[in-house]
Amino acid sequence: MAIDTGTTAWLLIATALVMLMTPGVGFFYGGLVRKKNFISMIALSFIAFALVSIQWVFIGYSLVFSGDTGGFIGNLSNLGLEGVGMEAGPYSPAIPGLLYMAFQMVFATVTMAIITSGLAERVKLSSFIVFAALWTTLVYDPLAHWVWGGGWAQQMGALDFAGGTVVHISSGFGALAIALVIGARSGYGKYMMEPHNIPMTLLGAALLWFGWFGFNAGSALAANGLAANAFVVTNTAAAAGALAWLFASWYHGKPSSLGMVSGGIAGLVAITPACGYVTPLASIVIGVTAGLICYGAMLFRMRKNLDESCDAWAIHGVGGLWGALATGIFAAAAVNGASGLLEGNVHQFVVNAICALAALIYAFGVTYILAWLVNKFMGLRVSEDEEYVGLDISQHGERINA
Amino acid sequence: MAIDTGTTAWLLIATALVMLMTPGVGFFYGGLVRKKNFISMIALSFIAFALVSIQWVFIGYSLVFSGDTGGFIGNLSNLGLEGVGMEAGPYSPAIPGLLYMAFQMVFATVTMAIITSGLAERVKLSSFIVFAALWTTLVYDPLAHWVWGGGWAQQMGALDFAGGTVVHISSGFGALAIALVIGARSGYGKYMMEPHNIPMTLLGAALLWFGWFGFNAGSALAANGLAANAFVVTNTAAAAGALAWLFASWYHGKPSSLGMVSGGIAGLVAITPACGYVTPLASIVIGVTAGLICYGAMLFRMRKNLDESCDAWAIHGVGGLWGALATGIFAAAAVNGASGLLEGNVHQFVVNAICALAALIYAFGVTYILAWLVNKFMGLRVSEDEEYVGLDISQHGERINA
Amino acid sequence: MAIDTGTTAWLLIATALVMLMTPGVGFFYGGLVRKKNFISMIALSFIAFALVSIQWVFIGYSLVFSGDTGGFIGNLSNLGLEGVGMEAGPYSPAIPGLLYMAFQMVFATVTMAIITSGLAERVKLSSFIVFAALWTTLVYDPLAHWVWGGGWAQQMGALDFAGGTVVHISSGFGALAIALVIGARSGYGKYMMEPHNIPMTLLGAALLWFGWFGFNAGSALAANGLAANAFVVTNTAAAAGALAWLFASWYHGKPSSLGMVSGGIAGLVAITPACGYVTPLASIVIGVTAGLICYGAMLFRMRKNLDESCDAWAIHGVGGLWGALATGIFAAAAVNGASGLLEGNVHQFVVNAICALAALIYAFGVTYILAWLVNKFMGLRVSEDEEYVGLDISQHGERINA
Amino acid sequence: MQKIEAIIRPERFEFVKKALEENKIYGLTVTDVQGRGDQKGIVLQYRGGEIIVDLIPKCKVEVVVKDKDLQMILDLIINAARTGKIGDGRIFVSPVSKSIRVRTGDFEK
Amino acid sequence: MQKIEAIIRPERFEFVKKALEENKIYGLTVTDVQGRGDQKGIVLQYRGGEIIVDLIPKCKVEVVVKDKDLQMILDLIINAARTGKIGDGRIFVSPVSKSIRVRTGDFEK
Amino acid sequence: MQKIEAIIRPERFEFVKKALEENKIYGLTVTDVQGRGDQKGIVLQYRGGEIIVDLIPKCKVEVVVKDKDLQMILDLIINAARTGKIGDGRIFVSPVSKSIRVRTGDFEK
Ligand SMILES: Nc1ncnc2c1ncn2[C@@H]1O[C@H](COP(=O)(O)OP(=O)(O)O)[C@@H](O)[C@H]1O
Ligand SMILES: Nc1ncnc2c1ncn2[C@@H]1O[C@H](COP(=O)(O)OP(=O)(O)O)[C@@H](O)[C@H]1O
Ligand SMILES: Nc1ncnc2c1ncn2[C@@H]1O[C@H](COP(=O)(O)OP(=O)(O)O)[C@@H](O)[C@H]1O
Repeated sequence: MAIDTGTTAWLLIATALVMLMTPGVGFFYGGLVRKKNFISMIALSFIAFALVSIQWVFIGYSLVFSGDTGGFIGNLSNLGLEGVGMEAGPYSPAIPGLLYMAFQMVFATVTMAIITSGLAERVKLSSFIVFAALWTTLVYDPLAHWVWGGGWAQQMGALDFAGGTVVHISSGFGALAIALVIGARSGYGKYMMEPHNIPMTLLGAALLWFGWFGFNAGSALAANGLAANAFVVTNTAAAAGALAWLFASWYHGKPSSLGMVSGGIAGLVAITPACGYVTPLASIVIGVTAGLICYGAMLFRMRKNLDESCDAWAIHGVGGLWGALATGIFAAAAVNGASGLLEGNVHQFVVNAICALAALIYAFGVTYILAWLVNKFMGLRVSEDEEYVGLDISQHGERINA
Repeated sequence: MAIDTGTTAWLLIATALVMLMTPGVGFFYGGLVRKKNFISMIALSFIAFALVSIQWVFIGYSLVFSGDTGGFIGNLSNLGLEGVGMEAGPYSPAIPGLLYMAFQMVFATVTMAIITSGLAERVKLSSFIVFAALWTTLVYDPLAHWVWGGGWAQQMGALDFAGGTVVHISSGFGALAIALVIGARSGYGKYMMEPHNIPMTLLGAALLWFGWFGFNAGSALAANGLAANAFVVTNTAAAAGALAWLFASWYHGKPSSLGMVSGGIAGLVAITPACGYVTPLASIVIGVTAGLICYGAMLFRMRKNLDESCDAWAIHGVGGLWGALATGIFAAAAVNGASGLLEGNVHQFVVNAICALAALIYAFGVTYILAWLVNKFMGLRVSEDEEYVGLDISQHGERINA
Repeated sequence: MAIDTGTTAWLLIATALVMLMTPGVGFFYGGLVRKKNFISMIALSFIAFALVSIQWVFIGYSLVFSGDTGGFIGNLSNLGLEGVGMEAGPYSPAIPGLLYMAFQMVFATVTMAIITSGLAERVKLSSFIVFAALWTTLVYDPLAHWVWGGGWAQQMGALDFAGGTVVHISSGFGALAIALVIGARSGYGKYMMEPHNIPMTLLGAALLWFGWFGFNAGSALAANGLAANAFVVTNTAAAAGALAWLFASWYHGKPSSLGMVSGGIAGLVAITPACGYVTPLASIVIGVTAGLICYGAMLFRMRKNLDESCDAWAIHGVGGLWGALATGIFAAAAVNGASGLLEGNVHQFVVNAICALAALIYAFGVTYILAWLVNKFMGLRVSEDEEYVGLDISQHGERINA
Repeated sequence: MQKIEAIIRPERFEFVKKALEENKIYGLTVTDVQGRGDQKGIVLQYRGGEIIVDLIPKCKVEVVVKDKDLQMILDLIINAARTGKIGDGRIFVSPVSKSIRVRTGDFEK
Repeated sequence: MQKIEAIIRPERFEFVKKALEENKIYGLTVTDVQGRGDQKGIVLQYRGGEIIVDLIPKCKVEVVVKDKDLQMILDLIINAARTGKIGDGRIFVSPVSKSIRVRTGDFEK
Repeated sequence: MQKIEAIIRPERFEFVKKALEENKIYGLTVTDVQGRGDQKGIVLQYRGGEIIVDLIPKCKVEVVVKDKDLQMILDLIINAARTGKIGDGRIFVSPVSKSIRVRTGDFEK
């Protein structure tokens, strides 16, 4: 099939949109931390982006998308983008192979950025760089291969349209694991660590919501009705999640704007694997449920005094898990040929549950080990004094002066 | 006609661009208020976005675009997007029906966001939510039906390419009406209420300008020469408006950056109904005039001591009115087949004037009534103490800590 | 050739993306200056955008793209966009002529914005407006004609895919020239003038990086494999540049986030002329080198006590020069038919070097003369008191109150 | 000399500044502060419960004055800052033993 | 009356505020400041070299109190603000000759 | 003890800090303030009219010192802060009756 200009146009811009999500994560998290770590938090996202961009070109893409080694990982035949060119590739009949590669790349980068939640305000920059290089290679790349590169999950028939498992379960539970290894911020639970700049978090949320259209509707790899469906359900799930969290938190206290956008992100996360399979009305149910579940997960985390404070776990991890199950429940044959539980297809639900669980366990376990190793050999964490003055000064020699 | 990938690609991204305008409005307004209401102002835009997104899917789209009831409103046959699918729809031969629906949805959301100008720094959150649900259903939906859904205005032949009447006149005069009902902020006119963060307003303006390309050029519902024309005139009108206001305010005092971007928005508003009908040179005239008229309207509002302080009325209301008239004046057959006053078509000008006026009266009147009712039954306004400490704390329990 | 919807869709959005780079520059620079000049710095970008938008429509486009006068400049036959229409134009067989015009316009605007680096925190607004009108007409327009409009450089066969010479060499060396004329900020070198808001610089960098995909991949004027190649190498060069500068500065001290994004921009600048001619692996070499060279240039500038403090010269000027040479070195026939030095084509390298040098000399020289003239007749610089209180107050009557 | 430290409503600051100016008192220093008064801040009713906002942004105006001008200036400030409602603020006066102009190094009387 | 100026760790401020509140001391004024103590700030090891961060954000709490309450309140503040580690801060006490309530114009004892 | 309150140009602060440091005076507290001096601020010519910018950002440096060191430290600050141009700032000195180190609770002499 020849390259289609319309499809290519859509994927070019969708890739750019997803790229914007990485700084989006940076600003989202940056507004949540204390002022002395604002620059650090954004910088981590940029570094994740740059690092994974390079890793992907050298080996990541090959590990995920070239061939298959035991259902677990690809091979090295596309190393350094060898054989990935301007003509259509095996995964992308209507767009250039290089563009498919780029679209997949920005997924890997944003996943790395999401994980920084678990390290906020206390990670040593050099250790983060080493950890990130390991993580993207040993956690992200295998998972992406399982689900999209012809690995065992794909062979089993797991549905994950835009990466609920690969991106969100992995990063959410990864963030949890690393937060356990690195330990809570000093003073956590003893005194308030209020978000210092909610408007920046709202800006990040706006960029994320905007970019997510590329993420989900771009995953149709076409500019067609399926992309339109993905676009619409993405937005309705997000809106429903936002309202659900807003009202739920209102019931318990004040309806914070942070709650609202957290609910929006929860909806976006949950619809991610489902967006190519479900109808708009189902997406509202998925979104509302995501808002409520993730809100509950956050309350649970807080009760447990767990310092995973930008809530990658509660929102991406739990939301991603719910999304994987929801896909197995709500998939409607009318949308994309696949049926879920509601249409009587128990098998699909079970497959999706198994794959999500496997990913969860793999991501949590391997992240824990990697974090533990980096911690042992380099120290994941800055010194107490460095933490006290803040990472902006201690890691970057910069500060906000406004 | 089959779905065209290029057109679909363009509409997908155009929809995302327009979506970004809603937080754009939030930041634009947020920078203009006092620091204690910054979060609130952005949050109102997000809430407008989420709420209208859901309303639109359930009933809004149907009310506007399905059938016609006496020229005034649609019917309920597309309730819950029944019958709106992945194949091309009646309004959109080259793109999926769902995508057309989504593109229209983001217009409804941004309109709701613009209205928050009239409520800035004093609205009770719960009342806003009720008001918004009513307003989008009872004001926006009928107006959109009149002009785009086969209602009386469209039947009469009114030209409104991208929504000058539906979006801007309605929200601008709506904001005026609600500002009159809710009353001025306490202390207004007694002491200075300076914008607290102009750079955030400039950021909002940048997002608006950027998003407007999707708004106007997307309204061509095609990726063709007409879209290109709309794109170009959108930019030149905005640039001309920005320079006009800049120089006009320079003449009276200092050339503020806020004046410049206000002029830019005025130009964007005014070109909105005209962008598919006029030439680039005409767009410069329209933009310059918009900058000057809206600047005058703002001065008038200030002289009248009217607290509609983010100037939705002066910019969107008055600019939208001018745009409707300007479309009737400058429409050039060479662009899109329709002629205006300058090409001797008095009829077009009269039709456009009538429809704009009717929309103005309807929007102002019904908004006033709705605001009055909400105020009577729930109270539109926070208490004096809540206003004093600011809506960030009193409505959301949040504050800026930076 | 008929207009292609996919190509048109891509160019529409690419144009919007490049438009966003202008406020991107504003925020990038705005974060680097002192708080009292933050609004001014962003405002300069907006003014550059508005002004050049109008100039381009009236005469700029015609000067660059209509006919050829001695290889140096176009003629006036497209004045006021006469003859530029909705059908395909001479430069753009697959997209509307108006769209090609708009795409070129946003290049001219961002170039003007980059130059404001050399004037930061001390320029008189009225003089800037006069200077900008002169500069875009007498420097930008001729250079663009040389390289893209059929001028001598294009005739000689210089390769400049997306404007390394036209945009970056011209603005970088132009900024240097004007910084020499206007002189250092009062107090420069005597006390610290720390960037006041690095996160806003990071936001600007994010917008620039995002917009650059439109800039470079849009320059393919097609939604095809070449655009995909440009997209990919753009990103890898940027990522490589970011990491290179990060590690280089780490070696000397702290790895600042500002260094990282500066390296990213350096990579983006250097890949600009090359992006349609080189492979991804070459782009990494180009990016790393750009990061190191530009970092060196910045250190050199600081040693020389030269107050060109947003570093347009070090990043855009030097990076652009390196990019022009690199294009002549790394161009690979497999990508786009053109070979560089590494494939034995000495000629290409020499041609590129000559053109870059000519552009450098022209841009530096004419900018110097224009700045000198404006300074002589109007004074480029505000008074000492105005500089002390800051341009926000003294030029715009505004201030940040947050 | 005496130092007047007036902690007032931010929205009254312009009035105070103007009142001083009209009486040829130009020198003053302003700081953004937050304060809690004897009323323990503002109590917001909230769905059955209540929230106390106990730190309210205030504006601290410092004016160092000659002893003989003290009372006059205090009156000026009080009049300009007063709204009559809770939260109007407090003024503290304390002794200053020396006042020096940096530019000249001169002591002021 | 006496003015207590306590320059403390920002993260201890809530404790101080609460301690005062529990003892019915409500009036206070807070300012964000930066400070350097006798320890010259915090020294960060940095690849062989070192960086001194000599200005650390602090919180200045001002409380004007009656002479007789001074010691009790000082003790409250010290106990609530102390962590025992370097950087706990300083308290300065100085005389206040007058205290006026703006709303009423009344002098306070 | 005495409290020196120096309201200086922000751009001279580094010099003052360094001057103190070189003389082994480390303790100080800094606040961002805005001020108007006897010159009524800066007057900008503006197309026939004029605009007065009457509040200029300043830096308030507070140093509590022993009585015997007062003059020496004042001289240090004045020399480091002075540019000789209008706007150099003011220094006020006032008595401090007690100084306490929070960490230890010790009074300082
Ligand atoms: N004893 C005190 N010590 C220091 N500051 C005080 C004291 N009492 C009041 N203030 C300051 O004066 C401000 C106004 O006090 P008051 O008029 O009692 O206010 P409110 O009604 O807002 O509580 C407070 O916000 C606080 O900053
Ligand atoms: N002599 C002084 N004059 C004014 N402020 C002081 C003085 N000494 C200490 N401070 C203030 O007290 C704070 C804490 O002092 P200290 O406990 O010695 O702190 P650190 O160990 O953080 O240097 C300082 O940050 C400074 O703001
Ligand atoms: N009487 C005063 N009381 C309090 N602060 C003062 C007084 N006089 C001057 N200041 C402070 O000192 C600063 C510098 O004063 P001065 O050198 O006269 O400045 P300028 O020339 O900038 O007006 C002022 O900005 C203000 O903050």
